Amino acid sequence: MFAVIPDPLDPAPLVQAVRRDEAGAVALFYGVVRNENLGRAVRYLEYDAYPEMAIKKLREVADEVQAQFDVTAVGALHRIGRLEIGETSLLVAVSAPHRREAFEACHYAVDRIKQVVPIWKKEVWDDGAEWIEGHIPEVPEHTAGDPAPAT
Amino acid sequence: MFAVIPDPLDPAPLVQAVRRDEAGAVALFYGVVRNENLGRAVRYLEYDAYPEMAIKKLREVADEVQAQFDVTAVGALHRIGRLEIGETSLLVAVSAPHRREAFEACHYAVDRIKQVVPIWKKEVWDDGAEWIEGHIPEVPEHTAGDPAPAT
Amino acid sequence: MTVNVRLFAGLHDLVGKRDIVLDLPDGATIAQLRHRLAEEYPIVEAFLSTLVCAVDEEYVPSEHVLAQGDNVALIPPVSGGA
Amino acid sequence: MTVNVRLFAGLHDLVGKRDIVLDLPDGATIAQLRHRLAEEYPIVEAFLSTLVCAVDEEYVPSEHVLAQGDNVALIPPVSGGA
Repeated sequence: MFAVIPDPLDPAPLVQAVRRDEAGAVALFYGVVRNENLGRAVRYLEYDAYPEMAIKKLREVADEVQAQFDVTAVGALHRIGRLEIGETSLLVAVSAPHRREAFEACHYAVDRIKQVVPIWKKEVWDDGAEWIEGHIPEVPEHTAGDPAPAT
Repeated sequence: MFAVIPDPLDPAPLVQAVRRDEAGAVALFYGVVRNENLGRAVRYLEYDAYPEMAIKKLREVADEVQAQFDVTAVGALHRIGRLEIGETSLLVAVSAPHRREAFEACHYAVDRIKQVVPIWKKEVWDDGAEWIEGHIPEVPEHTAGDPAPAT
Repeated sequence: MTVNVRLFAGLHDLVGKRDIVLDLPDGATIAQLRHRLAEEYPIVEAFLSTLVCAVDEEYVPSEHVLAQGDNVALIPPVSGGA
Repeated sequence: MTVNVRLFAGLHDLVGKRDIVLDLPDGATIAQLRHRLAEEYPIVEAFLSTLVCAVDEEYVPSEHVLAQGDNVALIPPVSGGA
């Protein structure tokens, strides 16, 4: 289950979606809007996204996690639009036969989501606002198979 | 929030209980009954507990986690009685300002719970059943402050 | 003196009771309680090497001195979690 | 040829539109698109050094050759999660 939606995120169907009879562990991560960042009081956040590509990239992160860790399933939901303090912006669930892999893979998935998924947050303070610049996504090398650049 | 109960575990109030305005991350662990252990098909599990002491030990684990990690709150629920495949036996939630601490502290809490909390599981197979012997809890040293042993 | 002893998991199944009462000399220790237990419930003997005891919901060493009416829990290796 | 360009986050705010259309020579690359963008929307120039581009929902390098009607997304440094 992967989604990028403006509605409050519900963990129950996400956890249900990753549950497997052979999985003894599920790690679920909540990214939550907190009331300060870098010492500055935050009033609320506003998330923008390129939703189609964001969902595609969430799936790619899940595939990467499945390839690198002994896990049974991965799912992720990201909320967009205005979020108040304490609301959940991100849910990532990973099921695995054992807990170590569930924790490590879930942590890795969250790290990767923050690096490659085209979603942006604007912090709104009492006296202003700013789009936060996080990670510059890696761009694949230009390969011989691509059409030659026009000169 | 700490509890040892025979009813299905509900993660929503647990996560709500650990939520803090300064916490940007919540890691939630589900221990789930899986369909095999050490290559043997499991039909269901039966958990026994010393509930009053188990709750006390869950609280002590939470205090230990709070002392060792930069986290904002910890909560844990353990289910007892008969649990079917796919049901949740353990929920541990940890909130923290940042995700790394939430993941690491939650993982540590689960490890400790399995070492010190007086709860036992019986695996029931098609052709038998066995109480699983896990960890022998550490016993504090006999200290000078204690009454001298009778000889 | 008498102490109350609570049994769990495999011990509970074997003995068939949740609670038993043991008669011990005044000032007896956990070590003495373990001996008495093996005498009165030989079936329990095989479990003793991995068994720890708790009094007042706290793990206690063999040297711990018991008092009349103490509630002692016999704790086999724990296996909570998933 | 023309390509469609989608703007997000700060760029969306600055330009005030989600989508713009750029006129480019046939066979133009992402590098050429970036130049044209800076010419037509000088306000965007400060963002170019950290901007990457995506075509068909995939990140592409500067050498990537565009085709008529391509949908190009301008991706500032991402900051999803919490």
